[in-house]
Amino acid sequence: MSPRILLESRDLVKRFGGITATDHVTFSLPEGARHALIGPNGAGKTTFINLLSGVLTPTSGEIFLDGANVTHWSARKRAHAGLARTFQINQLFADLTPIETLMLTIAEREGEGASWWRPVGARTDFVDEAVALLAQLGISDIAHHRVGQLAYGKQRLLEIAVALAQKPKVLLLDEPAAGVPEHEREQILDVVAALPKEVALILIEHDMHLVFRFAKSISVLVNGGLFVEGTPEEIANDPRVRQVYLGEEDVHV
Amino acid sequence: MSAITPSPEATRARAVLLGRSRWGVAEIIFWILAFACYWLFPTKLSLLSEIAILGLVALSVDLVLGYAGIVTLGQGAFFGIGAYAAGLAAKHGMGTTLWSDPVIGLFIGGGAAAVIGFATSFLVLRGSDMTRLMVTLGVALIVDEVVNQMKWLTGGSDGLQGVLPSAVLGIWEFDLFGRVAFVYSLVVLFVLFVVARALVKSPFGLSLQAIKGNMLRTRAIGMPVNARLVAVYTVAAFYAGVAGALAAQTTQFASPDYVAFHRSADAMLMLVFGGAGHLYGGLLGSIIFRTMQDVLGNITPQYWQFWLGVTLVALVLFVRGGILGLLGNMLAAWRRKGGAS
Amino acid sequence: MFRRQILKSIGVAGLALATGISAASAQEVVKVGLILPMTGPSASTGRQIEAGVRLWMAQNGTTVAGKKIEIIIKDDTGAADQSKRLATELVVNDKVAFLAGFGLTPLALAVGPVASQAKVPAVIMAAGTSTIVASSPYFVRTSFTLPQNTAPMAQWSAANNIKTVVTLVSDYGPGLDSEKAFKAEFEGKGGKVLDTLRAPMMNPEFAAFLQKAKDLKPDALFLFVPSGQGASLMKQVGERELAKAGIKIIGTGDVTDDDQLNGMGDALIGMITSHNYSAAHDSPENKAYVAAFLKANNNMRPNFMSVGGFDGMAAIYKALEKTKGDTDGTKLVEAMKGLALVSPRGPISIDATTRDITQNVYVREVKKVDGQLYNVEFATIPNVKGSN
Amino acid sequence: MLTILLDGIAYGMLLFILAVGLCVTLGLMNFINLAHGTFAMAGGYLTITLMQKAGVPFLWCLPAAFIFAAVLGLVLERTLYRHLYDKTHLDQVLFSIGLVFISIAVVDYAYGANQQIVNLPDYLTGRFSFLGASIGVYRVFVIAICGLLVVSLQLVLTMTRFGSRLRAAVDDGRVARGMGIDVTRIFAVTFAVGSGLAGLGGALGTGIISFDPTFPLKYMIYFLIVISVGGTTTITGPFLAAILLGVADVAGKYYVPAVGGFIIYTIMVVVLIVRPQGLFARAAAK
Repeated sequence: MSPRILLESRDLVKRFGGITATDHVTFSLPEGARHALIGPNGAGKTTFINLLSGVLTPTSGEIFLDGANVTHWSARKRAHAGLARTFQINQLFADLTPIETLMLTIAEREGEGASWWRPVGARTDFVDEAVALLAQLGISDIAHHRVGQLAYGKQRLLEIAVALAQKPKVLLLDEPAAGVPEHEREQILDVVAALPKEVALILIEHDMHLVFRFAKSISVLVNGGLFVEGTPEEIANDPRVRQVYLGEEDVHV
Repeated sequence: MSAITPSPEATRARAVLLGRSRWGVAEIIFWILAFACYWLFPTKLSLLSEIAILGLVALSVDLVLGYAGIVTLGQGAFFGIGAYAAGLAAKHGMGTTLWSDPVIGLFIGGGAAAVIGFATSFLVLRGSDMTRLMVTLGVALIVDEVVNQMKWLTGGSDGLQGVLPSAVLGIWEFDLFGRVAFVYSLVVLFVLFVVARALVKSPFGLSLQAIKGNMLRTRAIGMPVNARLVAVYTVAAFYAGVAGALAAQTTQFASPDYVAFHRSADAMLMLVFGGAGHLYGGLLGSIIFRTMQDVLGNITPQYWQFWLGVTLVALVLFVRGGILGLLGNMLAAWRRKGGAS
Repeated sequence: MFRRQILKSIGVAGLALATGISAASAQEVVKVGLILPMTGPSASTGRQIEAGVRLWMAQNGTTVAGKKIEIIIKDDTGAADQSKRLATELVVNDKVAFLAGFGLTPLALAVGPVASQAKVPAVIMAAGTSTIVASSPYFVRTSFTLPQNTAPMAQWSAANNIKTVVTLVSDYGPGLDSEKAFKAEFEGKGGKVLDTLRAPMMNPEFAAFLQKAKDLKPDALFLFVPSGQGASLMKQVGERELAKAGIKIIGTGDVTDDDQLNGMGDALIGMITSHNYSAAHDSPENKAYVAAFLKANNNMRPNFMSVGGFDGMAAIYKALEKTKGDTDGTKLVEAMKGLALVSPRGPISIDATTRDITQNVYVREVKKVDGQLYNVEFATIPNVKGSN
Repeated sequence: MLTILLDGIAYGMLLFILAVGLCVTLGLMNFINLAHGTFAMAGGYLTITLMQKAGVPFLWCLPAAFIFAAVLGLVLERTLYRHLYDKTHLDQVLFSIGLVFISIAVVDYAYGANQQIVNLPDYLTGRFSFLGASIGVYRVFVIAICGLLVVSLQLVLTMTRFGSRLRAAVDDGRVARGMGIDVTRIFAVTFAVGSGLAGLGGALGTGIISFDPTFPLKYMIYFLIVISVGGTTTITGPFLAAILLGVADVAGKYYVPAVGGFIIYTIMVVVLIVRPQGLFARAAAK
C-alpha cells in the first residue's frame, strides 16, 4: 500500500505584485521521505517553504497537512499539527540559553506554555528530553550559554534541535549548513542523516554533494515552477537540469 | 522517550534551571532592609509608602516593557482607574460596610483596571513601538477626559473628596504618622512582587522573553503570542490598579493628576533608571528616583525637572540597561580583569 | 553570580540615604508650616503669598507673646497628594503649631483631614471655594470666597440695566462656585443668564467659547479664571472684538489680577470687576502696604493673594497674643473666631460661627493712573459674609 | 459656522507648521523626537523676548525665530541626536522626554511659570467680516504665511534635487545610501529646517495660543495626533490631518465642549489601529 502522504500542495501560486514567486506547484511528500528541493538562486525555494509553513499566505491553491486542508491555518496552528521548520537566517532567542529555548518549545508542545506558578525546570521529564536533544545534536557543552553569544555553527544546530523538540511529522530544513565553516558541515549532515525515520524531511540545499548523499527524491524549482522531479540518478543525468542548473560539472552519483 | 536514568547533564541542567528561581541572599537582605525602614526612618514613613507605591507601578511597567517588550506610556491610566475605583468604594462604604475595607478596595481597584486593561490590550497586540506608544498614550488621555467630565462621580478636576477607608482588615486604623500606611503598602508590594517573581521565572515568563526576543520564532514553535500578550497586559493593569488603590487609600484622595502624562512617564523612567527586565529594576529605580526628587526638591524647589532631564539624557547616552545593567557590566568587567571566577 | 554582590551594596546605600532626624523643637519656638505652589501654573500665587507673609513679619517682628515665630515654606507644585504629604510631615516631624497657605481648592481640601486629625489650625490664604472651611473644624480663611466676590458683581449688573449675561468660567471648583453664585444672585434680581460656558483647566484655549458668547449677543459677558490665566484670556477677548459687538465685559478681580494687569494692554480700560482687594484701594494702611511691598519685592505690585498671606499672619499673631503663647490647636482656633482687624484691603473679621472671612467687596473699573493700569474702586458693598 | 471653520483652519495650519518637522524626522530617520515642541517653544519665547524687551517689530521676529530654532536644532542634532540613530525607540523616547524636562526647567527659570502674551502690532489686530462670518486679521495672516510655507515645501520636495533625494531617503534609507545619497547630511539639514519651521510656528503661535513653560508637553499630544493620522511618507498627509485636527478641536469646543477632547483622542486611537501608517498615507512601503 503506498506510503501515507503527509504534506501536499495543489496548484500553489504566490505573487508579489508582478512577480510570480511560486508558479502552480503541485507537490506531495510521503511519510519517511528524504526529499531535496534544489534550484538556482531566486527560484522561489524559501518562498515555497514559507507558504508550506504558514509564514506567507498563498495567492491561490491549497496545502494539505496529513490530509487536513491547512491553507488558511496560521503558522502557529500548523506547528501544533506537526509541521516544524528551520530558518535560512537563524531565528533564535538571543537572551535565552539553549536549554531554556528547548524547555520553552517542549512546554509549548505539551500545552504547558502558560503555566505560571511553577518555575522553569520543575518538569523533570521536560529537562531530560531537552538534555537528550542537546546531546543528540552534540551541543551539550553550550547548554547554558546565552544564545546571542554562540558560534554561528552552534546556532544552526540549535535551530535543528528546536525544530526536533516540536516532535514534528514533517520537517522543513532551509539550508541548514548555509554559512557553516567546512569542518562543521559534516556534523550537521550526520545529524540530518540520523533524524528519526518516521519524520518526512524536505531539505533545501545548494551543495550538491550533500544533496546526493542525503536525498531519496529531488525536485528542481526554476522561476517558481516545478521544473522536474525524480530520483537523484534521474536528476543527475537529465540534460535539461544539467543545462539549466548544474552547468558542466560532472556529477558522480 | 526512553526514560533514561537522570544523566549527570540532566541533574546539572535541573540545578541550573531551578537555581534561577531560588531566592538569593542579596534579595533577602533587600527585603529585610525594606521592612527595617519602619524603624530606620520613622519620620519619613509617608515618603517611603509613596516609594513602595511607585515601585509597584514600575513593577507593572516592567512586566509589560521589561519582559514582554511592549513600549507603554499609558500605565498611568490604570493607576488612575484603580485609585478612583478604590476611592469611590471607600467613599460610599463610609468606613462602615465591608466595601470600604482597604483590602477589598485593592481588589476593586485592581479589578477595574484589569477590566479596562483587558479591553485595551487588543490595541497593543500589533503595531510598531511608535504605534503602541501612541495608542497607550491615547488610552490614558481618554481616561483623563472621562475622569474630568464625570464630575458627578469623580469630582472632576477638584478630585474625589470624602475618601474614608476603614481600618485595614478592620484592625489597623490609618494613623497620622503613616505607620499603618507604610506597612500596608510594603506588604502589598511584597506579596505582588513574589507573585510577579514566580510569574517571570515560570514557563509563562520565559515565553514573554521569547516574544520580546523573536516574534517569528515564537509563532514557528506554536506559541499563542496574542493570548500571552493579552494576559501579561491585563496582569500589569491589575498591578497598576492596585498601586492606584493603595495611593487613594493612603492619601485619602484621588485626582485627575493621577492619570496625567507625567505619572506614566515617571513610571517608565524609574524602570529604565533601575534597569528594565531585572524585576528589581523598578523597585531600585523608584527608591533612587523618589529620594532624588525629595532631596533635590528641597534644595532647588523649582528645578527638580532640570536634573531629572539631565540624568535621563546621560542615562540614555552612556548607560545600557539602567543602574542594574551598569552594576552588572562593572562587575563583569571587574571579574574579567580580576579573573575571579 | 553578580546579582548577589549588587543587591548587597544597595542595602548599604539605603542606609546612607537616611536623611537626618529633624532637630527636637525647643518649646519657645512656634513654627508655622506654609504649603504653597512655588512651581507650576499657580506659581505666581505662591510668590505673592510668601511676599505678603514676609512683609508682615518684617513689620511686626518675629516674637509674639514671648514666643519666636518661625515659618517653614514647602512647595507642593500644585499637586494635592504632595500638599497632604507635606502637611503630614510638617505636623509629625516639624511639630508646627499652624498650617497655612493652600494655593488652590483641591490643595486645601487635601489638607483638611490632616488638620482635623492633628488638631492644628490651618489658615487658608488663597483657595476660594466656599465649601472648604466647612470640611474641617480647624480651617480659618483670610483670603476670600468666590460667592463673596461674585454676588456684588451680579447686584451691580442688575442695577445698571444689564438684562442678559453669558458666563464663561474655568472648569474647576472656584469657577463653578462663582458661576452658581452669579447666576443665583443675577436671576434673583430679574436678570437672565443665557448660557454657562466652561473652559477646560488643562490647555485653556478660549477662542471657541468667546465666539459662542459673541453669537449669543448678551448685554454682558461674565468671566472667571484662576489668577495667572487672566492675561491670555483678555488678549483673546480683545482679539475677538467683543466690546465692538456691544458686549460689556465683567468679571471678578481674578481676571484683572494686579500681578499681571499692567502687561495686558490698554484694551482692558473700562472693564468692570468686583473683588475684595485692589492695589489702588484708597486707605492709609494700603498706601503704606503697597509702598513697602514694592520696595521689598523689586517693584512687584501686590495683588489680592498677597493680602491673604499678610492678613493670615496677622490672624496667627493675634491668636497667639490672645492665648498668651499657648499653642493648643483648639484654643488657637477659638481665639481666631470673631477676630477683627484693619487690613490693607479694608476692615475684615473672622466669622465666629463659620470661621470664614467677612470683608468689604468693591466694584472697580480698570483705569490708567499715571501710566499704569489699576482697578479703581467706585462702589463698596460692606461686610459681605464669606459663606452662610 | 463659517467663523469656526476659519478659526479651525488657521489653528490647523499653525499645527501643521509646528508638526511638519517631526513628520519628516520620523519618516526619514525613524526617529521618535518627542522634544520637537521645544523648538517651537524656543521660537515663541524668542519672539516674546524680542518684542517685550527689545521692541523688535513682530514681522522681524518671524525670520529671527526660524533661524534661532534652526541653529538650535542643528547644534543639538550634531551633538546629541547623532548618537541615537541606531538606538531603540525606547531610548529615543526617553532621550526626548529628558530634553523636554530640561527645556521646561530652563524656560521656567528664565521666564517664570505664568503665561506670556504678546501685543500684536495694530495692522495685525482687529477683525473683518464677509459672508456673515468674521475672521481675525491675524488669523488670515497666519493662513497666508502657512499656506505659502506649505506650497514652498511641496515645491522643494517635488521640484528640487534635494527634495527628490530627501524623498528617496524617506522611502528607503538603505537603498538611498546604496545610490550614494549622503542620508546623514540630508537628515541634518532636514532636522534643522524642521526645527526652524517649528520655531517659526512658535513665533506665529504667540498671536493665537498662550505660551508657558509646559508648552512642549501640552502640544506634544497634538503633534503625535497629526503624525498618526497624517502618516510620515508624504507632506499632504500631515497637512490634511492638521487641518482636520484644528477644525475638530475648535468645533468640538464650540458645539460639544464636554466631549471635545474625547473625540479627538478616540479618532487618534482608531486610526492607529485601523491604518497604522496613517489615514492619508498610502500603505507604507517599509
